Amino acid sequence: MEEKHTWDWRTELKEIPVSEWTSRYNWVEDPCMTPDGESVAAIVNLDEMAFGICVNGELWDGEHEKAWHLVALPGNRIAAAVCRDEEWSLVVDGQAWENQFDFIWNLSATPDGKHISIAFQKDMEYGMAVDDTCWEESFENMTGMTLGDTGKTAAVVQVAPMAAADINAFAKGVFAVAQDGRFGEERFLNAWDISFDATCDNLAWAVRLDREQYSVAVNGTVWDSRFQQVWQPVFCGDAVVAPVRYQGQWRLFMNDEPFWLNGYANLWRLKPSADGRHLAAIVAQEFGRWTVAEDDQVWPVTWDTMVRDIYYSDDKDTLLAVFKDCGAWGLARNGTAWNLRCDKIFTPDMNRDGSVVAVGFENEGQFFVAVNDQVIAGPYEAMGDPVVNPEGDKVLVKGIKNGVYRRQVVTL
Amino acid sequence: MGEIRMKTCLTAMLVVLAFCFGTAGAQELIRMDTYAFDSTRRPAAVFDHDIHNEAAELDDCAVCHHVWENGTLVEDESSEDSPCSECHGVNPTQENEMALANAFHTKCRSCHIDKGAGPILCGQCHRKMQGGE
Amino acid sequence: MNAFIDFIMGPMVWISFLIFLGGLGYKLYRIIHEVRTKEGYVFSYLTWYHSLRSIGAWLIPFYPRATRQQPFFYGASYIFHLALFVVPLFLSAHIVLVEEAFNVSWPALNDTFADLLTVVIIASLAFFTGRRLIQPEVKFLTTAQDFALLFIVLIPFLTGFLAYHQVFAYQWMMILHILSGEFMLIIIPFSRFSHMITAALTRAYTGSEFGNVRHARDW
Amino acid sequence: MNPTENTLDQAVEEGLERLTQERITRTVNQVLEKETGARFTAYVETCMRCGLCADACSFFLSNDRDPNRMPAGKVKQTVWEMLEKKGRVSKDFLRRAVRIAHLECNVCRRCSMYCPFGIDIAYMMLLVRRIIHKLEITPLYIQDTVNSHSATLNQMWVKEDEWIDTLQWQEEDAREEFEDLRIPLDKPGADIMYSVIAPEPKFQAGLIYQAAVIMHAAGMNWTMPSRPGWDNSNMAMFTGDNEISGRIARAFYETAADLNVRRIVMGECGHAFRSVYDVGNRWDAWAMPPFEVVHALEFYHELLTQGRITITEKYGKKVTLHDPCNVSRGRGLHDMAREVVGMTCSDFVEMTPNREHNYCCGAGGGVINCGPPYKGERMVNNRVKAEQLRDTGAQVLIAPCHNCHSGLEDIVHHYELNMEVKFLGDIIYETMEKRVYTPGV
Repeated sequence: MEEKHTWDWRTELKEIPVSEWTSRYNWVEDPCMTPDGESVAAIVNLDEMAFGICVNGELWDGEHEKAWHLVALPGNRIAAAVCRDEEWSLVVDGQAWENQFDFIWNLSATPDGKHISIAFQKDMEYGMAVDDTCWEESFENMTGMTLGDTGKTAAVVQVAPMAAADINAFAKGVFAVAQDGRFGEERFLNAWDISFDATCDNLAWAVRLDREQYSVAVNGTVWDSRFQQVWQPVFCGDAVVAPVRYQGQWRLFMNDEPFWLNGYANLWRLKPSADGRHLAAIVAQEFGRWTVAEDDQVWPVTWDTMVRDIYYSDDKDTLLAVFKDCGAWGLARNGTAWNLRCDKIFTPDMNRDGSVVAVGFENEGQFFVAVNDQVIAGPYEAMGDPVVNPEGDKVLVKGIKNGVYRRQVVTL
Repeated sequence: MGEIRMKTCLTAMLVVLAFCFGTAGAQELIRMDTYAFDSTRRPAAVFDHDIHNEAAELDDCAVCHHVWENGTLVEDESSEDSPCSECHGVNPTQENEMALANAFHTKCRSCHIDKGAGPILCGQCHRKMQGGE
Repeated sequence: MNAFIDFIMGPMVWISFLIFLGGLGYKLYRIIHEVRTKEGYVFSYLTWYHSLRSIGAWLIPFYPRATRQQPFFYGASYIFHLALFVVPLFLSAHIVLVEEAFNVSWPALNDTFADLLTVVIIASLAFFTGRRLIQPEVKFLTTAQDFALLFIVLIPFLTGFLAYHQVFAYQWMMILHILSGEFMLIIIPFSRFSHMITAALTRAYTGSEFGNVRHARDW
Repeated sequence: MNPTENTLDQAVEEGLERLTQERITRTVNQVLEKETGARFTAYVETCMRCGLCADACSFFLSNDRDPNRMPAGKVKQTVWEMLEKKGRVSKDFLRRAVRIAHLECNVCRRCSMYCPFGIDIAYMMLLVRRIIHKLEITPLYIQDTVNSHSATLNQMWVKEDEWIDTLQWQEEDAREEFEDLRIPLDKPGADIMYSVIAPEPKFQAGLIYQAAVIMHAAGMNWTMPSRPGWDNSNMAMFTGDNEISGRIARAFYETAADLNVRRIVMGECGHAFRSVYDVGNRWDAWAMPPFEVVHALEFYHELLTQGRITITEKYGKKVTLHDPCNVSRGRGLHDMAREVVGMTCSDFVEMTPNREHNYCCGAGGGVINCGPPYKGERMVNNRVKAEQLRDTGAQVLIAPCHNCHSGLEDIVHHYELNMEVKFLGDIIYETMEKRVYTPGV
């Protein structure tokens, strides 16, 4: 996120009182904070069937019969789904889209925050809309909505009619993958887990061809190999890699050929490094023992519960894993676990080389921030994810303490 | 199909059972003296000293009535004038681990096995019927 | 004849025990090995505590509810299985043979009591056979193999009983007794008699799944 | 096409017609040889054909002790014969196998407690279902639910907007009782993710309403997911579609992980509990669920004992309690269930047998999900359950499980038992004090 440079890293503390909102409104819903910490927002109830969106104590224009899905987006914009006269629309920074729908959900934004997409239902037909532009065609049903980094969209759509409990129609394949609302000839029994490449020119997804055979489709062309099961394929440079269950084990295939040599009890959530040269995945080497594999090399530690997600630093030197062991969450960096154990752990952030890692966590209902395994802030009643500045010498902490929202820049 | 197999099985069982039925001979029997035992589990072994030795062509008393000293068999000495129980206790002792019953069993059976003649099954000596206690 | 009898009472006993123990040992090894390679998850749930808890519960007569619903069968079954081990192991005639061979011995059962237990075994076998012939749900499952298994157990005990009482052709009865006993030992690892070890394994796994995972009792 | 004694539904019959002997043999052998191991061999080789499992089975007991319907008898008619014939079984054999494995076994595992060796017969019936799945002869209605799972991750083709809309509608209705009541959607870092099965939004949205009222009154920090993964049911595990079953479980737990909750509370459903607690997770190599999964009745117990919910006046009608297999034998919650009933009802009568020894409702294990064509035979197969219910003389039958509920409703009507079937949540909702819990008050 290049725009971090432009944020205010000088002011040590900014405070916005939030508990007083509760005296102004009937009730205040869960607060959300923008990445740069400059805004804190909540859906508030004004009256019976009258909701507003309150940002930094100010109400956006307009009352809504319903409001939900309040999200702070990359690029520090705030959006919410709102409804008036049974018509739904999206408001972004107080500005409503022109399009109106019977329902909207699945709000997502590109990592640079420039594009926003939603799934919509209008007259019982389904489609996606990006930046207030709707797909031209809409469908009987739609799942697996995906937004690519450059603002292209794709989803699994139902393209043939199917009566209730019509298993014959289903068996023939009624699903296709639509990109920006357009779909090809291919029909699948099932299609899942769409991935775009970085430029959004190519698309890969997992398919089921019949009861037993799974494979990977790239731009609609199915690999020749057949598998017992497939998890989400991803682009790694120009190649498509996919975790597949093959001869009773999970293996990694690249471009229809075996790639990693090891077989695993499970293998999922592939993460290519930014330069596409390295590939990491969450793996279980044996049943019930979880760890991380990077280029088929397994970390020397295992955990009994799960690994939730893994993160590469921008320069790919650092690989983080959020894991759960013996019922408690923790964070590991390059195969070594922090001492921190907590009830909940949020999304970590790090500087370019990953030498400084900050993460928010919760213990017994109170929120804290830890940097490199040291607690630097807390307790808070509510918290947003901390952000490390590009230089790695400051951490932005966003939390609510004693009813006051505090945006704090902590110098390390 | 299963039924045919079942029938074969049942027939086999009957044949085996029929085979077990035989007749036993009847004769006056002379038995070993068991006074050294407080109680006996089985009928005393059938043993007629003279007939046995004649049949087995046994002239040397020491073959059975041996003498052991300090763990070695003493050659050319015999013990026919003392009872077996003098050395072999009913239960094994420190001086002599070979208990009385075991001594009889070992002595008789191993010889019968070696020579390939004479009874070696329990009931062939400890016969129940005719002249038993 | 003595050489033959000596063979079946000597080397053949060794061979039988070797096959019996070796066979069961191999079977156990094969099962554990196969579970390890193919069904590793089993070990994730197996615990000694829950395994022994379940096996223990099922060893206590009439403790599991199901056993109380079938008192006659389980009564016969408990005594039968107990006698099946106790009679051969603690029979004076067998101990005498061991003593003769190795000069080691252990207390023996009273012969009359052992005799009585043998009758119980034979009666239980008759009862089991009867169930197989008469009770519909058992009859439905029964094949010739099941009768064969009963017969294989019956013969050593029946011949032993007859030999002890020295009725009918004693020597042949004994030969049959020895051979059938050895046959039973030999066939254990290769037949469903191997439930003498596999039942502990299946019970242990079910006991562990019930106790360790599902927090429930399996009796 | 309506099923008769000799034919099953359209999906099974058409599927059978498509099959070749070669495919049958290959599939049977593939499953029995490649997908099983020593565990299966031990079960087959250890069974002494003693017939003691018979008394465990409500199908056997309900059909005048018909040996065809005893647990080992079902194994004999399916697995043993498949093994004996090395997979060369006929279509008629398979038709019978479908009936046995899908309609005459609730995979309730009661027989494991009657087998002296603890042989898991349900496991073998599920193997048969796996073969049936691979041969594409799974009964129609349950296959449709699996299709729905595969496409939408929920059991009833509930569309993504319908789900959210239903929650919002229930939230709105519940504000009649508590004006600031919320069903918080996608609240990251909430303590509890509340999850339900698809029939709730589809047919019984009132149950979500009740749950919201209970959560709100108890002052819980909770959330419900707006994205697929909200449905904790899993019909695929009952048809042997283990791949889809694993996919469902993964989506469920990753939803909880994304929401970063501490634990998952679920509605009163037994099979869903089994799927997330005991089955689906295993296919994903999670030995145990990665999140604590709390069944509703355990949750009610917690709320009542901690005083977060108070009962104004105990429920007065004579009640009895049905122990659902998947939370009694499947999780040992039967004593807790009695305590909850004790805290909320004044007149309770036990049915026998009970606790781990309960008879299945006859609907579970995917049996009721094979659909209306088989309701008639299901009623016949449920006779022993009906008799057990009748003997209690209760007016109200509490069943903390969806499957049980539907099955028991059918039994009550068919056998004219004149009972009301209720969830524990219904009783709590009816008897609780409608005020928000504040600590220390």
